[in-house]
Amino acid sequence: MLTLQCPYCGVEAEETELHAEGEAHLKRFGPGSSDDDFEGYLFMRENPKGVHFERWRHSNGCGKFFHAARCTMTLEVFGTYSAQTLEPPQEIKDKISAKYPGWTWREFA
Amino acid sequence: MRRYSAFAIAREAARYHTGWERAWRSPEPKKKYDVIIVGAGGHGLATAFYLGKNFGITNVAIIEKGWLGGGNTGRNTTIIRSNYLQDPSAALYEKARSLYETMSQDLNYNVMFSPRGVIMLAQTQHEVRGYQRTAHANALQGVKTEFIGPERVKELVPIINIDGPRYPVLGGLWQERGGTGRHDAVAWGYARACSDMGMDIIQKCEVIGVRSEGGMVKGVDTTKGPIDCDKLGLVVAGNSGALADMAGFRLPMESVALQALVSEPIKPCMDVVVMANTVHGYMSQSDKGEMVIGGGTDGFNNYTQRGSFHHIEETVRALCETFPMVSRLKMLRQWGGIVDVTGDRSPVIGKTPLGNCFINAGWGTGGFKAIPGGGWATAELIAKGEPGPLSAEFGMERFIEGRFIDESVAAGVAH
Amino acid sequence: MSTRLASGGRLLNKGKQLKFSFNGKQFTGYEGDSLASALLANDQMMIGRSFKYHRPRGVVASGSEEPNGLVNLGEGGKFEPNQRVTTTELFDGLTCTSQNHWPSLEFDIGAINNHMTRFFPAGFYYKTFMFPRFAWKHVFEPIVRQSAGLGKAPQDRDADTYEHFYAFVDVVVIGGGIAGLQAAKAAGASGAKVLLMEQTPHWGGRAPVDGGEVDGKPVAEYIDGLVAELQAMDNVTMRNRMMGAGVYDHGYVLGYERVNDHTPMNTGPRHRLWRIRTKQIITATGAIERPLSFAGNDIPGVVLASAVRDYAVDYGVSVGDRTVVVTNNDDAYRTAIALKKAGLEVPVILDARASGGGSLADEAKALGIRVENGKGIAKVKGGKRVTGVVVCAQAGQGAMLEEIKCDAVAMSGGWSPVVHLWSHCGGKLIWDDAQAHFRPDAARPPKGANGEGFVIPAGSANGPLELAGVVADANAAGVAAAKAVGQDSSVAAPAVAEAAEAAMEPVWLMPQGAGPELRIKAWLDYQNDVKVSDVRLAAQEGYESVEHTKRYTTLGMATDQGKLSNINGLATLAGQLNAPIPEVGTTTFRPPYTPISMGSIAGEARDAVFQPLRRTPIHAYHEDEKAFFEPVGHWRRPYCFPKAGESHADAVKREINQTRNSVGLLDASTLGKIIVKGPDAGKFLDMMYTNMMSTLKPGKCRYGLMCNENGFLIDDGVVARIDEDTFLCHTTTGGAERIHGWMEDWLQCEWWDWKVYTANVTEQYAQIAVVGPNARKVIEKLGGEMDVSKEGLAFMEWKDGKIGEFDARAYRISFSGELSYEIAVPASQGRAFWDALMEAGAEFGIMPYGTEGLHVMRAEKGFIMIGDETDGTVIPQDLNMQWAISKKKEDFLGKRAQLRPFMASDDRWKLAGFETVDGSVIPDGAYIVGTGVNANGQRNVQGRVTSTYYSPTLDRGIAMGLIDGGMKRLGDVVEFNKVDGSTVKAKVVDPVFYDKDGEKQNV
Amino acid sequence: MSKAVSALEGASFEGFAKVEETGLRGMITVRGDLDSKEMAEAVKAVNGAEMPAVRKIVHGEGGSVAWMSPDELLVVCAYEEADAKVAAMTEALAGQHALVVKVSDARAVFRISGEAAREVIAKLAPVDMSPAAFPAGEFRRSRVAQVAAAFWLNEDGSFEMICFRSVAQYVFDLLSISSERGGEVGFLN
Repeated sequence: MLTLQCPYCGVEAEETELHAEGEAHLKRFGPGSSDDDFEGYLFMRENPKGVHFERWRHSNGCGKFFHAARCTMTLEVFGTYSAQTLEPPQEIKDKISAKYPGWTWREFA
Repeated sequence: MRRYSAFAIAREAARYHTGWERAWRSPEPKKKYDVIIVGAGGHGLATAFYLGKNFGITNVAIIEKGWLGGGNTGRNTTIIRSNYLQDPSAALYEKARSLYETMSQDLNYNVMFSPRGVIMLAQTQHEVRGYQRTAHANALQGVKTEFIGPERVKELVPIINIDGPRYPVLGGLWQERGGTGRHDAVAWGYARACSDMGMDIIQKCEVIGVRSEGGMVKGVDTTKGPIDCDKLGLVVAGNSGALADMAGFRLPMESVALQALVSEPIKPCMDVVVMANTVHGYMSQSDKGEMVIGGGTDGFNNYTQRGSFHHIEETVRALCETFPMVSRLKMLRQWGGIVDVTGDRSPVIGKTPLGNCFINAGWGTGGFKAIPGGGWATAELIAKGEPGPLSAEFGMERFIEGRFIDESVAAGVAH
Repeated sequence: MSTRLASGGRLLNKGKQLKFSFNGKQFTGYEGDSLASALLANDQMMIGRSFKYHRPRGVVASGSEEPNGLVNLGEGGKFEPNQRVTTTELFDGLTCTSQNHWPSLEFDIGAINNHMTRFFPAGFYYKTFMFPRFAWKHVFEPIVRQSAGLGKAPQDRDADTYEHFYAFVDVVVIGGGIAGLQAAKAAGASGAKVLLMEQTPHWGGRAPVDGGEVDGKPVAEYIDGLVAELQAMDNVTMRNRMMGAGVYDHGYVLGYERVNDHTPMNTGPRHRLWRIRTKQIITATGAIERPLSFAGNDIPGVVLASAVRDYAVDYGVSVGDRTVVVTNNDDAYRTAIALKKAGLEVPVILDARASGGGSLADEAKALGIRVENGKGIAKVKGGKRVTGVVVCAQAGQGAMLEEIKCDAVAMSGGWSPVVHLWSHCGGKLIWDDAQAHFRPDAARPPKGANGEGFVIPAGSANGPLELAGVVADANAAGVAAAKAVGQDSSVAAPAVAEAAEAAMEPVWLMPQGAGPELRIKAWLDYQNDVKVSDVRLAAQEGYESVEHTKRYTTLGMATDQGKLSNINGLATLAGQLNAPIPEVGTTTFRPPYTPISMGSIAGEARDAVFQPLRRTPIHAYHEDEKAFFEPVGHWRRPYCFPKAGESHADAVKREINQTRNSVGLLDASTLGKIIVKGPDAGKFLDMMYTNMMSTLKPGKCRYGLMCNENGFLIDDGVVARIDEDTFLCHTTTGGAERIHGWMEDWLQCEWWDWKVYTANVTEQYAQIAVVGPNARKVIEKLGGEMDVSKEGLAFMEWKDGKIGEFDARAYRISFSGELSYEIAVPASQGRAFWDALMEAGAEFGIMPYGTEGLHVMRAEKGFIMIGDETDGTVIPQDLNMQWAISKKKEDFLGKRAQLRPFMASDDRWKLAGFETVDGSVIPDGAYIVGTGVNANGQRNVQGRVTSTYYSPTLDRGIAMGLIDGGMKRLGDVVEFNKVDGSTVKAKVVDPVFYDKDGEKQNV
Repeated sequence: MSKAVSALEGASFEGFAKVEETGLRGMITVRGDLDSKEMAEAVKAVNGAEMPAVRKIVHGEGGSVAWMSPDELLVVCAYEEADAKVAAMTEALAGQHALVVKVSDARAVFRISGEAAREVIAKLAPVDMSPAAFPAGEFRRSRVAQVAAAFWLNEDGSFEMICFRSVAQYVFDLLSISSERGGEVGFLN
């Protein structure tokens, strides 16, 4: 039973106010992209044991989508942040580094 | 292997059962095997068993990081059915179901396959049409199912409320030869048979690396040292992503928690398995008398084997509505398992980007019922190096081609 | 015999006598009794039968760990099986019956299993019952099932109600014994918001029974003071009859409050399930005494020593007249002393420790009790009740030293902390050699959202078993919890005085060298009939992991979840494997701590509020007209409006004929309506839809298709352009929230620089389709300013204005092929508008039609329906809808996916119409059979039906479906399968069956 | 307009708290840049209310304004005044990228009053309803049981709750069941 703070309305929302929306920072591939890129975008997932970045929506709340950085092994939350970004904020990356030095996730570290 | 029988029990009773031998050996790993299977769950053990039985390949190690059968094999709600819609699924699950019919005799281990029948309730017009479609498909697939009316449902399940004010029961898809089995026994029975064929089941041995050369698999590194092999099978539900990562490729899968619960045991009151997909709940009664109840998956990646309580709430709510007597029972125990879910909710049995490395994964919520079929198909794949007809459609290439096997279409869910 | 004592019973109100019945026998007890104490007071020692061997079972404990004392409680809608007598408070009029026997508790046929014990060892059913093959299901399994199970299945609908409650606090303290109280005080003194819960009706736990002095006062007095102090603190809430049922991630606690179990005649909920979010949890859950494993340790009358003491002190009940005490620790001496002081006989204390006990032993000896060190019980004599014990040396193999007559045995094998709640969310355990138990490992707590530990064990739940240690530990836990939530507490632990105890010595089998004939009678799990011999057998056969052993033997799987048996079983397994106990490991603890009612989990969600039922503004009309409803999402839409004596099929036919020939009304309010506005709205909709929407002119409507990124059709509907930068998008009934979320997803997460706002205005409007050749006349009759003539409002146009006195927006669109207006009015005026239309249309015989009429009419016109023609695997191209896919656009959602090899290939099944050769209706879901079989032996198929109806308009069966080759197959006759194995022949035709040229809608 | 009726036509229930459907209410969804001068002026001009802070509701002479999300407000006013206010706000925001739309008829409004009103809501919504956490002026969007809802606390101690019109009966039933006598909790007051 997770709680995540919605970065838009500030509510410490419990899971039943939220909706999980899958892996974060997917780069969309449209017409003109290769089959591999397109398959990667639609289906291939990091699915890590450990640090993960994902999308959520405060669906029973302010309705905004946001990002969360979370550990899939401990459910520790490193932070939530705006949906309108292509990468996690440095502050959250630092927080993760303090706990898991040398972590990587896709192109982030 | 000393055979199990009533006579053997009587013989042993006289000497206080001191003469029973180990069900399986507990060997140290050899340097090299023809085939290594990673994962001693139902699918892994079944794969090894059919490698031996169907292809005579017995120089096999089954490597398990925990205890055999300790993953999803021992955590599911033990439902066995094959009333799937799409041809490839129906073929695979019906193969599995038919193997369950004779499994106790084949393994000389009573897995308590109980073909008590499975009903999937239709509670909306849309579900009625969906299940009628499945019944028509099944008729051509050689899967015996039947769409039955509400009166017949009530006859089969006296404790059901077919006149619920919100979702009256409009009928159901009935598979008479579906049912349940004793999940632990399936793993134990296969393990005993594999061990008897000379295969090594190596428990408490974690794979920490996959070794390859020139794009071909060479072996694995484990907590008990390196072990070489010609062929490698990854059969590790809930950990497929981690193993794939070691082998150097990604999977079209995510791992999420799936939960189940049981009530306290009561005297027999329900003799079939009932699945109610509109309200999201399914229930059967175990031989011990517990009502075994399953629900839905969490929406987020999770490896903790702990799901979110609101799914339990949703499931119990649905079952209290469908079976009013449930309200006065008590929840004895809830638990979770980690399932790998693919992009089309159907499993993957196929080759991987690494040569001679094969994978059986992505069963989502439907792994237990498929164990013998999945093992059969995976053994064929590993032995021949190419998929046979049972697994032909289940390769990962389907995600590139857009050739999906989508079972959710007939109002069904892949439990 | 067990009986009520003249003295004792600190929890009783002897001024209030209560009547109750057991198996029809009328008994009396007192207010304050548990059902267990009241039964014992009436000499009802035997309460039920065990699971497998149907052995007689009596109460063995006094609290929630009780495995044996289970009854069917209550009757009718208040019946409940498997109620523990030890946690059931007695109330006047309580009725209960014993379980798991036939025909009676005293004489049970099933007890024959008992004599076959040797033939039913652990796992025996895995080794037999395999032949003949059908026999498991039809012969053996029914026998196993009949003999298994415990209580009866409830029959009636639950007569009680339940509810949930959300609470948010800083610190939850679970357990209201002296540790919980002390911890709550220490935490509460900091000002932190504390919720203290206790599962029983009483505060203080077992400390008052065990004695000792705290802060210079008798412990009972100290507890009264603590309770008063806590009650006076505004920031502390105390709830009894509330169990900490489970600890979940991120500080989520389930509190199971039994509000009215003890007052079943009260109004209000029976149970309330609290869903608590807290920063810290203190588990002051105490410890549970372990049985000793000796032969016959399950015979009624063999009771935990602490429970014997509880019954005497708390309830004034003696378990027996002559009680033999057997122990491996000092605590059991308290029982002997209490019994002696109550005037009961204690013929001997058998202390397995060669060196014997400490000061409590001296006290016992001083009272004249015989104490035998280094001795144990070889076996207990008796069947349905203890009659004596055979004494032996603990060190030997059980040779009889003497036989002592008694009617009760009080046993103690040491104490195990209740670590369940610590463990639920991942807290790890550590083995304590001195106490021979697992206790929480403070270094490895369960961790919360911030990565820090959020559970602190306190008191005996953390290992300390003596009063001083318990109080000090609990106080420290309270201070630590306060600190963890950012508060300061300076409460110090009070001074404690108590008897010094000698060290316990682990005893896992009594006597130590017991042979197989004794081990087969030494019970570990009383309810599930698991014996020492079973665990040894499991290990011998290779079931070496705890999980294997547990599952192979069913140890710890009973309704008590192994509270008494886990450690003893584990130690037995370790002994057999010759491994240290901590290496063998422990099993995983799962919520709930003790079973909780399903009703409480479901909460208020039953009957009318089982799920939200969405109602349109016109819903009441449909109900008044006795519409036959079908659920569509959470809506219920009228399927048809049958008149008295009319079948549904007849009603549908009548509704269609009326609509096609004159005029009908459809409540279309459920259709989704989403406003999309902004300078980039057109560009955005060009991405969302396969069609080009940006070119739509204000005032016009366009039918559009939406696909997901995987290329599959997910929704359709009419888009109206309101003005230059505003569009109104209609979605399917089930699609409004989904599609609105989908739009927001893309706007918030992908194209966040595009200037577009959306608003879901689905429920702002009641939308009514006025359909049929007389539709215009009906609208015109209402008057108002709106020109709805052919020219004034052309096909695929919309307009705002007054119709009658209603503020209306009319869309000239048609899903039936008839002249048709969909008119939206504010929802608050919806019912009035509907009534006005009905009145105006009376002269034309106007009547409502339902969803089935809608479906049939659209099928007659060859219009596709999302959910029928589509099922999540269909792309627009499959439905010959290339006309709706813009070729000019570089991109739209789903476009890339539709370029993949299998999507672009020609061998996909495509839409066509079908007419049966004999005019009959193709069955729903039928497939078009092909020739031969595939590699898996399945019959080849070449298509399937997607919509099939009897068409009243054409008086024949019509259908749409997907077929290999699609419209290229025009004129072919194909065969659809039926479930009986036969087929029905049908001709491939154009899917537009009615008014192919569209003349009827364009008038 | 005379024919307009609210979803439950003023239904009420009295248990340990009182639950009433308050009848028709004007409501306007406003989306746009909440930080802009134009938006602040539009709100002030139309309702006489200040711009609400995050998760707050502000009451003015012409009605109330609630913070819905970083780019959305809800204006609450008399039912009859909604059209005029929509027009006025649309005009005030002309030239801005904004959306102003009437949603009065899409909603139902309930008042929950009485000393234990907080506990009625706490049975249904996963929200801390304690006086310290939920003061007057707080505006919370959440769920009640299985549907979305928003509620706020008035100065007089009563709560008002908004839900979609289609689930008005469901929400009314939930509130009624939750305020039935015998179900007092005694935790929040």
